[in-house]
Amino acid sequence: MSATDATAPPLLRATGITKRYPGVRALDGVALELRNGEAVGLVGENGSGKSTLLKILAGRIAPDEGTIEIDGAPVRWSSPARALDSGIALIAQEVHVQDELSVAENLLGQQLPRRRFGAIDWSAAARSARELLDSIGLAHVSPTLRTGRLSLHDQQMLSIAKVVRLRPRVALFDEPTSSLTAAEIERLYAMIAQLRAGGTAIVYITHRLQEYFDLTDRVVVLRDGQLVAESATTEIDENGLVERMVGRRLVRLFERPAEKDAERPPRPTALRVRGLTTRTLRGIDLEVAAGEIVGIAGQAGCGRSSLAGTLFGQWPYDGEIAVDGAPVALGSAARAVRAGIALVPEDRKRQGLVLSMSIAENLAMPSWRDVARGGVRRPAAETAWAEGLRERFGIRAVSVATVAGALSGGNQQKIVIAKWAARGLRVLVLDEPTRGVDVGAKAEIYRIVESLAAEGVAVLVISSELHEVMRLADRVVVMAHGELVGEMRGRDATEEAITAMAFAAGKESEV
Amino acid sequence: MSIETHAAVAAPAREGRARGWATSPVAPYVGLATVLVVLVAFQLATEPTFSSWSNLTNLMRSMAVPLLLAAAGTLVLLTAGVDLSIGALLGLSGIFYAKLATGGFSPLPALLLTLLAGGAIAFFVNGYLIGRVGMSFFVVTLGTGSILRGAAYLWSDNTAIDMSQNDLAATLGNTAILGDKIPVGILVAVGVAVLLWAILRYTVYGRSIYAVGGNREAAELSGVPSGWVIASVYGIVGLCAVLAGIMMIGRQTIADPNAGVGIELTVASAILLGGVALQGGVGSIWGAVLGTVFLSVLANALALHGLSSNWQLVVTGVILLLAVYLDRLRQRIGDG
Amino acid sequence: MSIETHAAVAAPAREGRARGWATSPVAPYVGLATVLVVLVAFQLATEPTFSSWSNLTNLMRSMAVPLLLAAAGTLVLLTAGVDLSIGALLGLSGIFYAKLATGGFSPLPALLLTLLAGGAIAFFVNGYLIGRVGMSFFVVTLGTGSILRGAAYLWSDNTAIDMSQNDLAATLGNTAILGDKIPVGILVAVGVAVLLWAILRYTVYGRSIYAVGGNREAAELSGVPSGWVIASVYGIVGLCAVLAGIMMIGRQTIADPNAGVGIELTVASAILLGGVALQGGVGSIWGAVLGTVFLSVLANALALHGLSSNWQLVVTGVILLLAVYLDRLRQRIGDG
Amino acid sequence: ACGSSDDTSTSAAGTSAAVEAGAATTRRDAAGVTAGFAGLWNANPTVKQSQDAWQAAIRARGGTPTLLQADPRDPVNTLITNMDQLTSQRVRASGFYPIDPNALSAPTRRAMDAGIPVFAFEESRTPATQSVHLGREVAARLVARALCGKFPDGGKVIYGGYGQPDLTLTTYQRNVIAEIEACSGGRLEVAATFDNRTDDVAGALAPANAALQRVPDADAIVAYSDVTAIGASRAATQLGKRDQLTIIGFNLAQDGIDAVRNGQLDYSLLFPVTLMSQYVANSQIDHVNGRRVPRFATFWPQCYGRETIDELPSPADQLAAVAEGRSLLVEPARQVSTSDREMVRTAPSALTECPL
Ligand SMILES: Nc1ncnc2c1ncn2[C@@H]1O[C@H](COP(=O)(O)OP(=O)(O)OP(=O)(O)O)[C@@H](O)[C@H]1O
Ligand SMILES: Nc1ncnc2c1ncn2[C@@H]1O[C@H](COP(=O)(O)OP(=O)(O)OP(=O)(O)O)[C@@H](O)[C@H]1O
Ligand SMILES: [Mg+2]
Ligand SMILES: [Mg+2]
Repeated sequence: MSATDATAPPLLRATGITKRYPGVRALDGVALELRNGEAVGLVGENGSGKSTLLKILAGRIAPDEGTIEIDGAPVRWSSPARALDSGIALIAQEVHVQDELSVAENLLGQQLPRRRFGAIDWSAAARSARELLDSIGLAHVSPTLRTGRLSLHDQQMLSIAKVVRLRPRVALFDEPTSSLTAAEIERLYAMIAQLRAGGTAIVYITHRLQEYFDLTDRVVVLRDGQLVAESATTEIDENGLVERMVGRRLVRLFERPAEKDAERPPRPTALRVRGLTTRTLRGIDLEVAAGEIVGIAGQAGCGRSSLAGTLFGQWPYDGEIAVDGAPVALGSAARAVRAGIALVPEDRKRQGLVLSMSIAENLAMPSWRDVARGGVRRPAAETAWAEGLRERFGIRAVSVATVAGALSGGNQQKIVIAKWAARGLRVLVLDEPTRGVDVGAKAEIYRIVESLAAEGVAVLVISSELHEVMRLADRVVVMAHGELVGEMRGRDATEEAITAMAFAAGKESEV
Repeated sequence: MSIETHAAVAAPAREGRARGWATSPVAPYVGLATVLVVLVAFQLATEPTFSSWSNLTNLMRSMAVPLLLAAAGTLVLLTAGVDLSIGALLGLSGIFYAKLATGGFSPLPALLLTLLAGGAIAFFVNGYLIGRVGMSFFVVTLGTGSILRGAAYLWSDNTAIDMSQNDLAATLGNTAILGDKIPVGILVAVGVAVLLWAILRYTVYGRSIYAVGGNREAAELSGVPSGWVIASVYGIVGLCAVLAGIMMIGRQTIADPNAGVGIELTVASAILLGGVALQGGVGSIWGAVLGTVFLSVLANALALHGLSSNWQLVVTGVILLLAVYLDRLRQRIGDG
Repeated sequence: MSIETHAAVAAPAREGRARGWATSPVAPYVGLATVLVVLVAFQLATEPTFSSWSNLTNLMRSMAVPLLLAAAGTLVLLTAGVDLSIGALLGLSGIFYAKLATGGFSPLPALLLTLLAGGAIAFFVNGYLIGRVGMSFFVVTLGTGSILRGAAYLWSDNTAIDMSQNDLAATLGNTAILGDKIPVGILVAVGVAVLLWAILRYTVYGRSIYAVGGNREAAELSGVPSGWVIASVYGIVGLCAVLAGIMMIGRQTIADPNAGVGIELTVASAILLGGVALQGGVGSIWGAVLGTVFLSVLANALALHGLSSNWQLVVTGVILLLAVYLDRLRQRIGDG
Repeated sequence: ACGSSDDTSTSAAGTSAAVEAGAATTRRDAAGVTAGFAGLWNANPTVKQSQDAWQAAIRARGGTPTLLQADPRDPVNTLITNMDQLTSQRVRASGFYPIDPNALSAPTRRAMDAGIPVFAFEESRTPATQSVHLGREVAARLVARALCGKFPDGGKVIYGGYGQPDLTLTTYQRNVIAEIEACSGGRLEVAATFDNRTDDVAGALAPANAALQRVPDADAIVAYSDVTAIGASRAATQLGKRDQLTIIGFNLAQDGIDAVRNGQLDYSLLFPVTLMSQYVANSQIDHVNGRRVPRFATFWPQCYGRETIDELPSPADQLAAVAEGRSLLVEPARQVSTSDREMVRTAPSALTECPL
């Protein structure tokens, strides 16, 4: 029987999937069918239920109602291990690796090569990990390295490669590209194509809508936990997709506003960095004017996040940093905050949020002293204040008293940005600010960043999404190997230009 | 990361549970509270002495010290630590106070000096080493506990000091007021618990404790001085241990260098039983208070029924398992 | 979550430390090892008896039981748990074995039956409730510990049973071979430690233990049956506790229902001192072994110098703090 | 399991007059002799008194004491380790104060095999060179007689026991109960028992309180130790019942003496540890010097009440006497018989009953 035979039971069929959480219906009677080799895009705003659906399919959580069938036979997972046995693998939204274990172990997992008596053959493991790493473009990574030392994108590639290696029957990708660079995305595409060729069905979630058109045969749109539309990818365009997702049209998200390139009067320098040197940075000189938005571009691992962290007092440094002309000593985050610097970190779960605390408290954390009076909180005022921020940033939650851990990824990201917007800032550093954020919210975040800049805040934006940098930045600086290697106007920041600049610098430094 | 995911895997319902100010006061203790209610009902039905004032006064008197320590210990546990030195500090403080008192200090200055000394040790040794230097709470408090206990024995020459004439200690540890019904000690303990609860709930400092325990890195990146927050909770629990030491003198009428041996484990059990999470950031003082009340009532009930201490061990264990099992069961049902 | 970030904030240098295979066998123990070397050197210089065979044999004999338990306890700690019931299981196993032996069983079948019974209790009660039901390890093992200890007292009628005629127990716990120099017990303990180390390093099961402890959710998504992995480590530590119980009989020549009281804390200290992380996923058997050796040598040294137990408490505490402080210092230097 | 009070296998020794009476016997005949002793952990005042006395007695004769104390968290094991250590240090005479004497038979054998004589508190299954023990069965009889005398019409007694399995103390508890039943013909009833697992005042308070509530009309409390009796006394005071109760403790270290003196306790029995330790120390030195020492020695406890407590020298005075080399033994009450066993006998008159 051929895999594409329409009368055969589908590879996977889910019907009537419902999942309730206190105060929300994350999924409401959703149905989904998958056939061999097919790629389905799951589209929806933040909090629409996409991840919840994938977690249910992968046995990670149990649905309240609904059935799942594989090859026509109903199944009920007791754990992800059981789902995996049936060939269903999930690449989760939050990067999941074993920080303390070696790269090879993360890659090979339960399939480590063995010798007699079942003993693991570590040298064989290193060899096959080596091959695998080379094939996914992680040639620079040693198989024996502690995985926690890798950067986020390398970790993400690792967790993707791990699943691809298993050749599952169904591969569920939950925003796999959110922390990847362009070159890595290319490799991911290749891996997906390879999987599909082998008959694996794919479910794919992303907030970079273009990817749906690159990859999928069919898109399924969720809104507030309900399936609202389903269509072949060829029969829909980006605007149509957005319209179905958010219920309204949203045009020209990435179009650069013309006024950015208009001549503006010179403004005072808000942030001045001279000869900044750390373990990973070398002699960075950088000036950002009040109200200016500077994008930082560069290849993965070029030191962008290191720069952001150093500006926020995370690492010891040599060199000078001055805010509004006054030199500041950044020994800790608290000092940086006092100096008027704020950071939206790259890894929101680890660095951005206290997941066990409420939205209101996460929002208020940097401003606690301002919202409170004499160190004593004023709950009513705090709630009202937080509600204000929630509305302004469109954070979707039952109330600001919901714990942050219960929010969808995109909404969590909005909290991390919003908590700084409430402070009297001089310098705002954003490290991948729209990772995992839906189109509506992206527009919202751009608007907010621009309005902060308009208020005179100096903004540094790090982003692996080039159109984001092009959309936002007045000026772009390029980094390579921990150094600033060049600078260009925002509208000139094409991929080619940046790559050329970084590459040239690489050549130089090798000489 | 491991622990975060533990919480996520083992107790997904916890996430959805928090309403209001993130620490809902009732939900996590349902299992424990149920078993406690059943226990009390059983006692009322079978044991007339249980509800006598004299038994209740006794119950409260025996609860004062653990309650005080559990309330303060909650702060430490919220930062994902445990203070294993409180028993030793309690013992040494008692000796210190007794030496001051027998050396001619009047009670109040002696109390204040002892608080000062004990708080300073707790803050500058435990707190500093754990919060600022970043050493493991387990080894640090084990080490200081060992030193402090040794010091208590050495200083007292292994001999208890008669303190039956010390009024302040007697008041704190023994006297009952309001018609001889309510021990002063329990009022002090409850007062401290309420104060700490208010601090946790209504002050910026209190919320910092939750934040540091919930995610130290994120808290730090939001400008919370996490090292000092951690140091301070050890200071607070130290102060409470000193107070407990004085209460213990009043209760025993002697200052015993042995006082408080092993109490840290009892206290930790009570707190954890009350739903405060070992990984930090989750739980409230009332959970710890409930845990303490539960363990005390259970011990009282078993003793009143005249069970041998061997049977008490067995029954206590079974009831502990039952209470936590019920709680899991409820979570699963809520979970679906 | 909190703990993960603790590691990240407080010990960034740990990242830089691991070279080669992720769980480097040496680096985390430098502080401890240094202090140990200094201690041994000091002993060799000042105390001629220290290096006598009779002292070394004595040292090894006293180390066997803690070593065995620390090796097995490492597995539990790697899953971010602690088993507080091993002392009680040790005590009850001793009584069980003695009852079998005095009831006419020959030693080997009695040993096997005891292992079976103890392992089953540990696996199906502790392991099942913690790993599968998802209850807190602290409350579960505290509860079962209480029950098992109570059972040991009840069953033995609070009386030690004479076991001086039991050859198997005497061999395991008392006999020294190779010219009366090497106690059989230490050979058994070291053998178990090597076996467990090999399992941790060379089997998929062993790696699953690290994975579950490091990040339970990630492990589950990779198909590790984490519930069963956790259950199994409690089973393993249970088996070792039984073996330790029999060794203890041989050592004491009686089966004492009190045997092993409080040993869980000593064992946990040794493991943690050896750099196994309380949050799971990090550390190795050799760290635990080093921790045990360190504590035993320290105790031996203090006793050889004739320090009173009060001074021993003080000195032990100071040295503990010192060892961990050195380790932090080294990390910081490596860091800056 | 106990004979009549004039059982000849039981010996008693009076400490009371000894401090004054004993001649200063500064036989400094132990120069260069190192004697060892593996003791318990000394947080308990009685244990400490015993260890101090042993050391003082060895020093008084010019010897060098090596005292090793057990770790409170793991006493039996560390005792064994310490015994072995004394052997490897090659002390001239070794000794121990055990939790369970039989637990030390392996290291005792090792010491004896290495040619080191062993002096044991409590009778050990493995023949030590000498075993010294307290005749607790006599203590049980003293307690029972006091209660039977005080409550001829019968009544109710509460027993405060040690919650840990300790053979000596469990046996004492059984004996007390049996003797009370025997001497009152069943009219006195042990109506409740409670345990003090931590062996301190705090550990006795709550369970004693519960026991007093269960037996509101109790007439007496008997406890295995003074701290437990003091805890029970405190509980009784809190319940307003102190006056209706007769409370009997055990040990009479300084805390117990104080408690009897200030009325917290009505009676307590002397555990003559200072005397016994001096005896052990002297036996060790004598044995090293080639003198014969008795294989067994049994000491009689004595009862003190408020009227007689001042006759008992304070532990500090007793210790001072030991340090000066004065013997606490009441000569000529001491005789040595040589049958198959050797034992110390003293005149039955040395037995003090509780003052009614
Ligand atoms: N454990 C939980 N407890 C309570 N509510 C939850 C929980 N997990 C998810 N939710 C809620 O369920 C809804 C769907 O969440 P889900 O994570 O599936 O969204 P998503 O579509 O993946 O969003 P994103 O694009 O931001 O990742 C959200 O409203 C979220 O707040
Ligand atoms: N000064 C420093 N001292 C110690 N560790 C540092 C320092 N700077 C950065 N690191 C750590 O090293 C890691 C890698 O830094 P690197 O500069 O190679 O990449 P990156 O900044 O994350 O790159 P990008 O964000 O451009 O992809 C960082 O994530 C951080 O944890
Ligand atoms: Mg999602
Ligand atoms: Mg980065």
